[in-house]
Amino acid sequence: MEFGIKELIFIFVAAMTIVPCFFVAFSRNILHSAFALFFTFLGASGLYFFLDADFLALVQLIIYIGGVLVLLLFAILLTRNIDNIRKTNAMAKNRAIAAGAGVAVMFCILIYAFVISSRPFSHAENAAYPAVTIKALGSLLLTKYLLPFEAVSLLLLAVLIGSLVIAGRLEK
Amino acid sequence: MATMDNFTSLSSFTAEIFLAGFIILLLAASFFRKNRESGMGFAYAAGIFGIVGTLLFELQGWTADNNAVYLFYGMLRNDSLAHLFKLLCLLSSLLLLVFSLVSRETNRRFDNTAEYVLLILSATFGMMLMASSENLLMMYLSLEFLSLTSYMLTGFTDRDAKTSEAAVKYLLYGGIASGVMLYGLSLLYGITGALDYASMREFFAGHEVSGIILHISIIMVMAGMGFKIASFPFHSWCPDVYEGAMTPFTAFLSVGSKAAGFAIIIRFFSQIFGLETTTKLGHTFDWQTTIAVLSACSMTFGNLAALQQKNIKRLLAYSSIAHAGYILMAVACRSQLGVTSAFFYLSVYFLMNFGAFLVVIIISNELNSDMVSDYEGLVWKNRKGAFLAAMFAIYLFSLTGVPPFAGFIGKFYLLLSVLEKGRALYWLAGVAVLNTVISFYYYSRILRLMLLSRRLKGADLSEMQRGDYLPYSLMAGLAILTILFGIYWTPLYNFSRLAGMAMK
Amino acid sequence: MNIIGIESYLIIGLVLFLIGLFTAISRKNIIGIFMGIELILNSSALNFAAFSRFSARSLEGQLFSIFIIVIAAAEAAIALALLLSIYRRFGDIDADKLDSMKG
Amino acid sequence: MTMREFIEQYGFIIVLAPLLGAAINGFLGKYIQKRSGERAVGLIANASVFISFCVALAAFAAVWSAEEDAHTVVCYLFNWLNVGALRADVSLLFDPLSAVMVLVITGIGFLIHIYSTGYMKGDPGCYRFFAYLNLFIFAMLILVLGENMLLMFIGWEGVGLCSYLLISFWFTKQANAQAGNKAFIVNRIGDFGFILGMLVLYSLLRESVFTGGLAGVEAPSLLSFRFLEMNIHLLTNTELFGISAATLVCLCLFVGAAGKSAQIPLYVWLPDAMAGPTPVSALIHAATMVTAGIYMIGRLHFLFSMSAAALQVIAVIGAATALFAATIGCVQNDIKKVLAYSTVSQLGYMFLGMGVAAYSAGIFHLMTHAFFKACLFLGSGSVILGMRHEQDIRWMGGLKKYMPRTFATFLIATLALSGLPPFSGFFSKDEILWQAWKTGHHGLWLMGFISAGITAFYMTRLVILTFYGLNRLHLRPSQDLEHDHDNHDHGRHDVRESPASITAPLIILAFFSLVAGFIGIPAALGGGNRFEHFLVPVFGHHASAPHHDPMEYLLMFASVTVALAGIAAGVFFYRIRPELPDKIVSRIKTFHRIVYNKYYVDEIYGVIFVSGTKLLAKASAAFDRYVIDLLVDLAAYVLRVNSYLSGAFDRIVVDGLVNGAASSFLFSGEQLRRLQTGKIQAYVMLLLFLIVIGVSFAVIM
Repeated sequence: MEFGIKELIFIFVAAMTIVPCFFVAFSRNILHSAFALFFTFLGASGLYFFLDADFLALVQLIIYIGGVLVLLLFAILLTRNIDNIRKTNAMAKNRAIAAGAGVAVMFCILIYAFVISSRPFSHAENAAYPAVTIKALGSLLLTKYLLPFEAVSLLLLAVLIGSLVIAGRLEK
Repeated sequence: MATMDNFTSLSSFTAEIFLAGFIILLLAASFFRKNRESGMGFAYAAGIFGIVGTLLFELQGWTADNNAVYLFYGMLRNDSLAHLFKLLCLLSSLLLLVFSLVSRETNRRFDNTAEYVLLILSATFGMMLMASSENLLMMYLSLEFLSLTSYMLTGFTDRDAKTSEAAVKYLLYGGIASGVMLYGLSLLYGITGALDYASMREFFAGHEVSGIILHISIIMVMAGMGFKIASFPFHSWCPDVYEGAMTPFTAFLSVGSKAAGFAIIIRFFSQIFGLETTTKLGHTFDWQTTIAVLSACSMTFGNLAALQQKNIKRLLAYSSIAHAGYILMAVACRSQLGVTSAFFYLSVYFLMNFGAFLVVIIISNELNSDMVSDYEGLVWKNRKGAFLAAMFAIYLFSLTGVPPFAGFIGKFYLLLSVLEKGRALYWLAGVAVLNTVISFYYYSRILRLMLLSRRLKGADLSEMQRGDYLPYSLMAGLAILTILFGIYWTPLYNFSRLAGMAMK
Repeated sequence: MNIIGIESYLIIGLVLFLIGLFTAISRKNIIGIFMGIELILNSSALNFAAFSRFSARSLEGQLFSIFIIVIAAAEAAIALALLLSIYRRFGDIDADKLDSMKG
Repeated sequence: MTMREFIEQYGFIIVLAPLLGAAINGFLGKYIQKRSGERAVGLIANASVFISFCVALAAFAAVWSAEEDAHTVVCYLFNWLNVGALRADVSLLFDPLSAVMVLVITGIGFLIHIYSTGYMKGDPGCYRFFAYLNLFIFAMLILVLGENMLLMFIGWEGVGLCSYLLISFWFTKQANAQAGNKAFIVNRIGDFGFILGMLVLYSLLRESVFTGGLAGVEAPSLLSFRFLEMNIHLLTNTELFGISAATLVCLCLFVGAAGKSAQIPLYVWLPDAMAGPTPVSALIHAATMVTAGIYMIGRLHFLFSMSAAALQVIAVIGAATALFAATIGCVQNDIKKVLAYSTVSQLGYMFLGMGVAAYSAGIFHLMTHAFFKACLFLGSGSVILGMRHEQDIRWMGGLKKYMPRTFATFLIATLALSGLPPFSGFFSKDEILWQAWKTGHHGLWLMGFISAGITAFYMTRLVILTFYGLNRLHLRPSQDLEHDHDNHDHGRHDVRESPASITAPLIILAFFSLVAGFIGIPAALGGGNRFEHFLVPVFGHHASAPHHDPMEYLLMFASVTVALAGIAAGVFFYRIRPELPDKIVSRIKTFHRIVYNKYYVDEIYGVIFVSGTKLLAKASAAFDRYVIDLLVDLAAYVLRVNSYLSGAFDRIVVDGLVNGAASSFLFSGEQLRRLQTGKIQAYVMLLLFLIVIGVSFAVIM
């Protein structure tokens, strides 16, 4: 097994993705969870770079960190007084134990399934893959995936209107 | 198989284009309105106009020659199934708008009507895409389209605490269910390496696939789809959301959204895995049995849980879970007859469930409550009560599946399609028959309260008023169709057969 | 065996998915639940990108990931709006307290 | 145009006329009644049934006069559904069996319609009543004339629906509402059996038709009776769940028949259904609807003949019902309840006849019973009218001189029911008993024999208490206020004979009760048993060639004797020594109480079914509420088990042992109540767990 600097970085990035997850799951402070989530998103973005998905990585950075996470922080700050923030992210103990058990079983099963299904996921290993994806993605978006592209824009419009109304009626 | 590119596709896409254009126009128009309070009539009129226009375009674009057209490089497949489901969804949206006009909840104390209508139109757009999507991405996207707009519509008013609660529950459950589905979809993509249904089918025809991964991914995919149609065990959101949402929208959820969900399920399974068992598949994979089990659980659970409900909307929610189970039964048959009977039943269900909800809306307008006990002695209150009770009785009888009503014929076709598949599914037919018997108990509880109790409990009903002809004529129309299709259903069956024939 | 292979990504994706599920179930705070949902969506997006690179060798998977991210953002916007209305009404965003409808 | 062609083309008028009548009265009746009075409404209803009756006569003539091998006339209307392997037409099947049934239904139906115009006079809901009545006739005719099982099922459900509507016609009394509901629910249990039997039959046939050799039939009407009769042999060797397919199907169908025809254990609804208007009791709960089960067995006799086991079950249940219901009839005080139990008992006789494969005897008894029981019910209605809605025979008496015509007809019908010779009941009942004996069912014969005696006894009691002696209306406890028309100032002087519209049907029915038996005089008595000959094309020659078995005379003599003994006992106890019954009752108090309360069957059912259903419902409601949380807790407990294994275990087990099951239920109830509900994450938990189960299932497979 080859082990170079690239692999080292990969392991680091993977750890940066997974380890903060546990903070998201177990931290008692919702703000800490949110910060941990930031690192997870960042790590995922790094993983995308390793996948030669440069554009996707950028999208992840911009939308997830710039959009979703900020929205979450807004939500936290708008709904809580800052002073009792330490106790904000309580866990339902029974449920946590049960869910942990379920999740653990599922983990074992899926890993087992991945292992015994003898690499069902790599049947086209030798096909060509573009090194720079932005251009290819752009042309895909404007040819085959034009309809989803347009549809999602309409959806965003609808979401905009809807959330404005739902949030806006609070003013009165 | 003709695959059209983006530009040539537009000619077969006029209805959706019209709807999308209309949404944007309406949005622009609503910006220029000064007095928001007076805009209610305008907004509903515009919405109804938009839906009717789309309906006309849709009818005009449908030539019924059974030729499937692949639009947008195979992103959509416009065939008879798509057309029929689109019609059903459009009619549901139309009824939603009309119901909203009638209902107290959306009629008074409601000042964002234009946005409300816009969201309904957007949801309709999503459903139309759902009915014809032939690509995993498109399928996911249209599903989310409907889901997201539904979350917003559920929480659209702050009528009471229940509404917001329902919306949040809906959002969280939906988010998780669709996340699980996405994970399943990603596994499916990993297995086949393609997103188009057609390519996936080709892949399955040419490759041996490990059953386990496929099975796992299908179970996960069913989480998202089962969430949409509210089948066990993905039903849990359903009673709470039905209770909390505004009643017209509840009616829509129970029919339109469910129909769209079934369109996706039918398309997904029959296009990827093929209806007839000719397609060679990985050895251990058997999605039919999975769905059959889900179907049996769903109807049994829904019916049992409905037995003791006190809130009529909740009762109808459990009943709708049970009905999802009945229809899944036809999907599990994996045959053209199955698809046919599924569509047939959905359209019958459309009639009777919308009718039942219309009665619920009118009663709740009068009494400001949704409790089953308020229906006591309804028929004796006055002429209006007698009319409402008679209509409700027809719908409930039909939902039970008693012969002269359309519900019986629908159930009959469902059972028939199951029996056609031979002994392997006999047990399912047995469970279904048993369930129709169970379901009678809770329907008859309402019937008994309405018809046979003469205790005039609760508030009086107002007399019928001249201006109110709309809901009553609509109710009567739905009831007449319910009876008519129970006696002479050949036209409806012929239409449904087109849907079945589109799937191979 | 290359460590930057499909297996690593599958495992990372699976861990993200399951932790997301766990978070969504065990948290009391609605925002916490929502973070769990974001983790689930992230894991699926990662899976799609990985399959796109290793398995399908086509860009469609990446495109799917992009759409997932966009939908996630839209969902977050709705969640924020509903959250605010819940907070206004209940003065709390504890999911366990949203149980006025049951049975 | 011959009669046959007429029926082939216009036979549907039989069915259509009542439907039209129902439609007119249903939609326009209110205005007609307001404008032209009840008479017009009644006229429409009567006319529609009369038209139907006339065409039925023609149909009967067509079948009667048919050639030797063409006893079946089919009136094809339209193709109804054609899907997959199933083809069903809407067409009407006239053969000797259905012709007899149609005549009975329309004929007696017509008489009861006439009667109703008198009985319902002054009721504001008259039009509704007639619309339902016509609708019922329509549904019953569909049931009888339907050419396939599906159509029969439509009629089957239809009569159930109409009877539900008619029983509940007078909603004012809570009892009626509950009775209507009980009838419908019990019938649903029966329908479940019917559907199941039909579906199993269909799918098995479909299998064998497509795998076995059946040539020359394209898109066969698998459920059509003619097809079934010709191809039923395909099922001879089929087995399902380890028993023969025919037995399984027959037993399922018999559940349906028992529900509709009020046999043990599903008879409970019929006595309660007497709460409805009396003409309804006469039409539906005596003459027509309740005989649907017998008709169905007759219609499918070829199927039932394939399964000796199923026939045995039918015969035993029939005989048991006959005896059981007769004993209850002896102690009832409500005039209609007595008749209701008598109906149940007589239906048991018919099932006994069917069960010993004497199909034509069963149908014969069905017909004669329709006459005299309708007459009895209508007579009781006349009495009830005369007594101002008093139904309790303890407060009647001496009506003979006030209501002579009612009394005479009632007496004739009573004698017919008791099975005295020249009356019709004698011939039909005796035929059944003789066939039971002849086929070796001596035990069943004995049961039938005893119930014949009991029948004679309780009918005599009924007649004597009602019509003889002095009027006891003034003895009635005054706190008895359960009836709407209760007035204290009306006495026996008000009792007078009912109008002609009521007595005329009585007289006609009494006449037929007297003479209807003559068409079926057995060969042993020098008759030709024409009835059986008429039905031979349907049932074939089940009875062997008539040879004069001396046993037959002996049995005949015995049953006449037992009937006379019953009558004599009745006369003795209630006329000569009227104080004796009370003494006896006080002697055997417990037993009397048990019988008087109908062996507490209702209560037992109540306990079993009602609380069972409630429990089930509660459990299922609780399922949604609790099980999700239960899953949570279960998993939690499993993982925490080491921390308080011993303590919890001790507590639960010791508690369970000491306080019994109840406390453990309480304990779990506490556990469940402690949990909160309606939580979204609990729902997700359910999703997670079921996915885990599904996924592990995938791996294990």
